[in-house]
Amino acid sequence: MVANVLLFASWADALGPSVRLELPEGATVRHLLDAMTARAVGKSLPKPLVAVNHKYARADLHLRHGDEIAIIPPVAGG
Amino acid sequence: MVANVLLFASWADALGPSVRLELPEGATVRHLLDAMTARAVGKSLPKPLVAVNHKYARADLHLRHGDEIAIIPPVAGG
Amino acid sequence: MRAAIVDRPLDPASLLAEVATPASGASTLFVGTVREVNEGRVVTGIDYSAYGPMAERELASVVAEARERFGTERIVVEHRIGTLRLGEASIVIAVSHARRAAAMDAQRFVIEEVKRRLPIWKREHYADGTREWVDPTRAPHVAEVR
Amino acid sequence: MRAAIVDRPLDPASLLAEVATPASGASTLFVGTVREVNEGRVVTGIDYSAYGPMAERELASVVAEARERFGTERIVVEHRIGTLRLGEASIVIAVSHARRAAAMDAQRFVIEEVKRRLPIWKREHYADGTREWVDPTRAPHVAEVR
Repeated sequence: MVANVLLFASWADALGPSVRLELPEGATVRHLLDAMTARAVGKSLPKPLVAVNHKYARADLHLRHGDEIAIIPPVAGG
Repeated sequence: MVANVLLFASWADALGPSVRLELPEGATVRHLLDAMTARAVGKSLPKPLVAVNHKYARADLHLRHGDEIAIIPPVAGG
Repeated sequence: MRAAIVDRPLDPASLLAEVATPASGASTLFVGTVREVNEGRVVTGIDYSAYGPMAERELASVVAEARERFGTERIVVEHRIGTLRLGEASIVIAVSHARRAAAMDAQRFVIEEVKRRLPIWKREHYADGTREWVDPTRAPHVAEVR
Repeated sequence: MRAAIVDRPLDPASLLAEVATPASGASTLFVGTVREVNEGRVVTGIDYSAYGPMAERELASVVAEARERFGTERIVVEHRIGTLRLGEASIVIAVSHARRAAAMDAQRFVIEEVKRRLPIWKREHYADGTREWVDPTRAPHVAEVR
């Protein structure tokens, strides 16, 4: 499957506002994180969480076609 | 010594804004409270604290001529 | 740092402005108001009365203790006395601090100490025309049936 | 109950007015502001950016959880995004409740959950012309020397 992944803050500065990733069918959030970490090699970006359809997602969640996927660097609201 | 004791709230409603008490020389706050309680017999007033010179006073404090003495019913500020 | 007992309406926004500074990360405001129902009785207004000089002294002490304990000068408290209508503010506490936790801790410290120590009394006016001095040391249900 | 992410200046007094009701015994206001010094560096301004739809959703969840937990509908939160100057408010939380302890507990719950969960990021502008995304997960002193 092709995932269009939204990026924010330091991750967006380093890699742009979104990236397209080719992932195997049945890929999990953990697979996505591994692929994104590979893209970020050498950029010293902070470890992120992943949101799927506007919710924080566990590492074992299976991604589906059409999911809205986002990389969430450490948040600093308030 | 003669003590002029200031009263507030329910105590003032029952006994007026102040009362004069004759106390033995060397009387303590406890003596004062006993004398005031005697005055309040039958009026079902709440148990008060005593302030001397604008500070809450312990029962064993000795009263002196010229002290500003007040009966402090349960407070309800805020 | 400022603490006052006043006999005019309180203005929360002006107290908030008074404590705010570019060094603050957080400001908090606490507003105590006259509540329409207290322990099941319909309240129409409140008289607050104070032992003035002692109330001023205790309030100044509370604020000074909060400054020592939480490390900020930016604390302003006004307590109103006199006759208040429903919904009117009886106390406003404004605090600002570099750190939010300290601002919130100081706010709570000040209101709890005010309730515990200030020689201020309130007489509630009820819808049935009666008035009664509020005594927080009485158990609520005992108070009802007395 | 209302929660919003907005890109205009916040007005704390209007949020306080929005939650106040004659049923309240206490109202609290929390105002988070841009601080002039953070971890020893002089800050001149902040850009806040959000993952908009998720931030709105999380903020609404935080407010709904506070309502359940503390038993009041009277909670309003606005978080500002965009470029803020020194001393400007980034977040305002207003709560009112019959009981003061619950109002203060709800206030603290909301700000702590906002800090923990909202997908909002801030980039500080420093006096030396540099800018940096704030990462609360980094130890302060490590951040300084990196």
